[in-house]
Amino acid sequence: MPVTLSADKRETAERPDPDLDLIRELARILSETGLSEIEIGEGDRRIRVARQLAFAQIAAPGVAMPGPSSLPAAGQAAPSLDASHPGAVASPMVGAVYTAPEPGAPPFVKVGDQVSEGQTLLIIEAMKTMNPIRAPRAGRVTRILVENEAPVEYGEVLLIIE
Amino acid sequence: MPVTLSADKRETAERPDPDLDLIRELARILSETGLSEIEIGEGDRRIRVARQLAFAQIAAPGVAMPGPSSLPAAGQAAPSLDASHPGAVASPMVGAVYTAPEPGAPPFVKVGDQVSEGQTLLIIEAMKTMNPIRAPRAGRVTRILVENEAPVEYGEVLLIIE
Amino acid sequence: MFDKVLIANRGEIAVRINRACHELGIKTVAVHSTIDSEAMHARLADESVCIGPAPARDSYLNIPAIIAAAEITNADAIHPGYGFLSENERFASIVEEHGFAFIGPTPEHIAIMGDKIRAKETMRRVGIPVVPGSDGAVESETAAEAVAREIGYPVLLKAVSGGGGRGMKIVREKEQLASAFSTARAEAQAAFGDGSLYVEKLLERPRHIEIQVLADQHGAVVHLGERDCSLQRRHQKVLEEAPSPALNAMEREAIGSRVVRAIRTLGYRGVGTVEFLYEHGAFFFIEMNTRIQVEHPVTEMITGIDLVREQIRVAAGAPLGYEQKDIRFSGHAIECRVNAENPETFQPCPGQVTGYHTPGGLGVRVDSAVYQGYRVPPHYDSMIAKVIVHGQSRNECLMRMRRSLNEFVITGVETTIPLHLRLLANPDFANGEYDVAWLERLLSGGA
Amino acid sequence: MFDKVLIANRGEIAVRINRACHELGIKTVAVHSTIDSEAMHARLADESVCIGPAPARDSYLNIPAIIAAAEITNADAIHPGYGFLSENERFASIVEEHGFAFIGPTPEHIAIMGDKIRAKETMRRVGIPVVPGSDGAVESETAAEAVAREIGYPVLLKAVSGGGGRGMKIVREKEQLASAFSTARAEAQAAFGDGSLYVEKLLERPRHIEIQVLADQHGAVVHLGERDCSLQRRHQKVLEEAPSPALNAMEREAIGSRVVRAIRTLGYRGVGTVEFLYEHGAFFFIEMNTRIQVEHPVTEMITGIDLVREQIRVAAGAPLGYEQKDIRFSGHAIECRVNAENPETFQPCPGQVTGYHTPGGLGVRVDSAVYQGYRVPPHYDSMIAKVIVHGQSRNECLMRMRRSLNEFVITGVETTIPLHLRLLANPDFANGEYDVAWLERLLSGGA
Repeated sequence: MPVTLSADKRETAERPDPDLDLIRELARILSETGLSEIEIGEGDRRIRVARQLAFAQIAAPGVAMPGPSSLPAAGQAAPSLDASHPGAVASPMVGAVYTAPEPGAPPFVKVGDQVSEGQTLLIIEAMKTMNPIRAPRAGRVTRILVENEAPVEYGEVLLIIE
Repeated sequence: MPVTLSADKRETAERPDPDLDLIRELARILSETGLSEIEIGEGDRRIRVARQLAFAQIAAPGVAMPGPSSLPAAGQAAPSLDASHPGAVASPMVGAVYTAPEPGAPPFVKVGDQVSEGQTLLIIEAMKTMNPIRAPRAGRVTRILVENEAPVEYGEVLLIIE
Repeated sequence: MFDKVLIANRGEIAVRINRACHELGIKTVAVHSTIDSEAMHARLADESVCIGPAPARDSYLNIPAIIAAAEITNADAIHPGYGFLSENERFASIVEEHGFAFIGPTPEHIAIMGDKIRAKETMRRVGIPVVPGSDGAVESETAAEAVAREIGYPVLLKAVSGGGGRGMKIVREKEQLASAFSTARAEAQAAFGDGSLYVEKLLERPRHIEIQVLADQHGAVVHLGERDCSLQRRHQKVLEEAPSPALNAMEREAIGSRVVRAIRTLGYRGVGTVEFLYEHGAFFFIEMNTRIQVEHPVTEMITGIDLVREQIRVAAGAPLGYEQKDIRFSGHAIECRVNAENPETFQPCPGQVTGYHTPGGLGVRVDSAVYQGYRVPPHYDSMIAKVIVHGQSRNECLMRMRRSLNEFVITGVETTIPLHLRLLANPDFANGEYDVAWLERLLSGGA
Repeated sequence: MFDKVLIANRGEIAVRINRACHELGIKTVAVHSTIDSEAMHARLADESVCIGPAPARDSYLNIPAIIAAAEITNADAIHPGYGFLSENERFASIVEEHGFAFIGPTPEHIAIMGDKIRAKETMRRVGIPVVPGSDGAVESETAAEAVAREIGYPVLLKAVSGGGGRGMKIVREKEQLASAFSTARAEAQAAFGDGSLYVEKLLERPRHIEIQVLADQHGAVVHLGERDCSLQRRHQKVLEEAPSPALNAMEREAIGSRVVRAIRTLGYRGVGTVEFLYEHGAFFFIEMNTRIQVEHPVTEMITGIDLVREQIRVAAGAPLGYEQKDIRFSGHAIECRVNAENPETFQPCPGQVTGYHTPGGLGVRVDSAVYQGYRVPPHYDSMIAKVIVHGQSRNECLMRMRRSLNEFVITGVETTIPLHLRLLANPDFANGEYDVAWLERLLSGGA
């Protein structure tokens, strides 16, 4: 283990020579006893020897176990950041998203569109069935978070209507 | 957790040299007691010893796992409650304690006795050898924590001299 | 071989299947409910898909969601685990209709074995013994006596239209039959307006012994011996072992080869378990489970055969590659199911696992999806871990299980570990002297 | 059998021994240093005694303290584990003089095998092959040639008084011998003032293969096959497997029965390991370890024999109860040593284990004394866990080890798990093509 011995001596005019033998002796005591630090002060004289232990990684990560954090691909957790958004429209099912009624056709909605309650926003295909996703309320589409043909999970936020 | 102990008084009036024996003694107390730091100040004299090892039980595992807590008999942890007592005399070895020089004889010391440094307090038998345990300093015996013929571990507090 | 398998389950069995897939070099897709997004099965899989909210009917039983998850992840097979959709013939059909391989038997076999009456008829037809009795009602005391003579006393007289024990009489010897018959007939007539009775062999203290089978799609079938699952509470298995303390090698081989012939005749594929009641040296079919079972590890330990791997391999069309004579039984194995329950009241105890440390060392296996900090959700089964030990002898297993359970630390939730330690200290259990009602008797203070 | 065993060790091996004792119904006493008061081995034992401060010389190597601990706890036997006092003949003597059983061989056998020269002479005497060469110095080129012809090229010419490679020459064929001999002689003369040379067989890329033996006190001896421990870094074993990819059953039986005869002749008792270098089909004795070894689990996995239990049983005077023909080898096993070290620089990394989750499931065994929250002290060995897998084939083991190491969570300290994953992905390793220098070559970028 890497050992650094640091002696910081406060020398004064009256005592120009630090007591090197004493420092050596203290260092010896340090390693004998397994201490990490010895400090001696007397009047305005002060000697401190310390041993920085490389393994002193005391900084424990505030939380206990993060669970098997180092594990491979974990869940792309369904509720993403935007799930808490009051205007979030979350997917009610697993499937593939279609943003337009058919290939080449214009999309059901674009960012900035005003939509009315019940209006079709997207289609999600699951088990070869096309499921229209309708606006839960009237409002303006401020974000669309999914691309055409993208797979979505249950609870994943599709778009935001404000 | 830095802990400061009140000074164990050793006269220094005419002594310009730090008391290396005292440092060793403090180191021993440190390891006996599991403290991480001891600082002594008297007048303009000051001695501080610290042990900054990773195992210093800093981050009290209050929340985290208490380890296999439900497990059978765990160590009768060497440093008991009294280990932190400044007058504690800890066992320097494993063995069986004898409180008297021979069966039927009066004990070496009783609670309330005044003892001088170097006086025999107890005997510890290990490997058929009788090891006298001597008073590390003068003082009054305020507690005796072991009974005759009791087994003791290394670091277990035997008695307290104040 | 498959490239990617979707695991339509959760908990320890999903983790178990994930391990088998990874050891075969197969990628995995976990599906999970919203409450399981941090669950071990979702963490360990290569991909995971949230398929619905916590209630199982909306997630783990949600067929469209699971099929859609397989579609969007391009999985090529689906493993159903146990419970949930594992014995749902409709699910198996839909999986296959959508072009995925179902890691299990054909929907037809699931359907047959899912219907108790059809299952019993089918198995009898292929030579598997069922509980003997009269074919339907017996017209007279004389007819009843003829049946009883054939099947042997004691017998049970039961009302054809009956239920709840009324119109039911135990007959221990011929001399009792006349009076029992008239009493039961009168009771049945009074209770159900129908005095007709049938006769069935009475099993007084049977053991639950089941035979593990494994079949490929090319006609190869082997049995992997039995498991004794007699330790039950409310028809839930608590502790299982193999071999059974009640069977010898000849009995094992006799029932095993009979089951193998039946399974081959049925053209069954994959893993399966034929469950029997066993009493006085005779086996009586109860039901067949057409899936991997909770207690499969005890068989793996004594045969060295990875049942889940084999299940996946044969589902992919691979041949078994070995025969009955290659199957060797080595030593003994015991499994304890650890439930998050109060060990006395059996009240489920979901909540956060604040401390978790599994036993290790020689001959010890833990199958679990728990980790320190995990929250056991209240929505699903309370089984949170299985401890399986293997040893050269049953006694070695008992000692090993005891020390393993003493090492197992689970804090934050109550578990049934104390119950298992109590079982291990019981002399009847140590002697292997128990039957399907033994544990209930013990728990009610009667054993 | 013993009533109470004192375990004079720490870490995973102390835990391992504790498990074996408890499974035999034997009570245990742990000894520990002050820094180990919360260590797993102290927690699991029935009793524990603090024997001194952290430095090993004051605690785990402190013979009086250990003997006193055995005295105050009324233990009747002492198990030394590996390392520390396990091969200290003086300790073994003192243990026996104080009336305790020493769970290991006699002090005499420890002494013989602890002295490399005596060990080699002793083993040669009982028929164990050692590195062949001349008996002492060869007087002339002709004499050297005669030896070389007998032992086969390549050979090494070495200065009798030499060291550090001077006066050493490799001779690959007869034609090179004359000039090599005179050069080496001149070098030796110049360097050491002594030109005398001896001849030894050159092993260029040997494997480290060791034979596990087990002997009772009644003359019964068996071998449990070999372990291949060629994967080493700075003479420290990193990964071990059994069987060796280099041996076939005939070779195994040949060396095994030779070792058994030797051990029986020596009258050795307990477990022991005879270590060899192996090259081109030939074995050359290196040393014998007279204790249980770190890598003993791989042998346990393929034989089903609990070596520590057997060690305790035979120390108590019990007979083996089986013979060589009863030993069956089943499948394959691999062990990875997980060290708290940087996986590239191998700098030790003690500290607090903030997260710990062990792999589970079929065929996986973890031997460790670590738990979540445990602080790995800087005073002792850096090995903190062993992962052992068992499977029907070597390839199954490779896949199982990979998935197990991927499941193994250790946070807070660095570990060598990434090194093992790198080994498992290496094609030479996958093919079993490695020797004692292979890992060093790989790490230095040369393999």
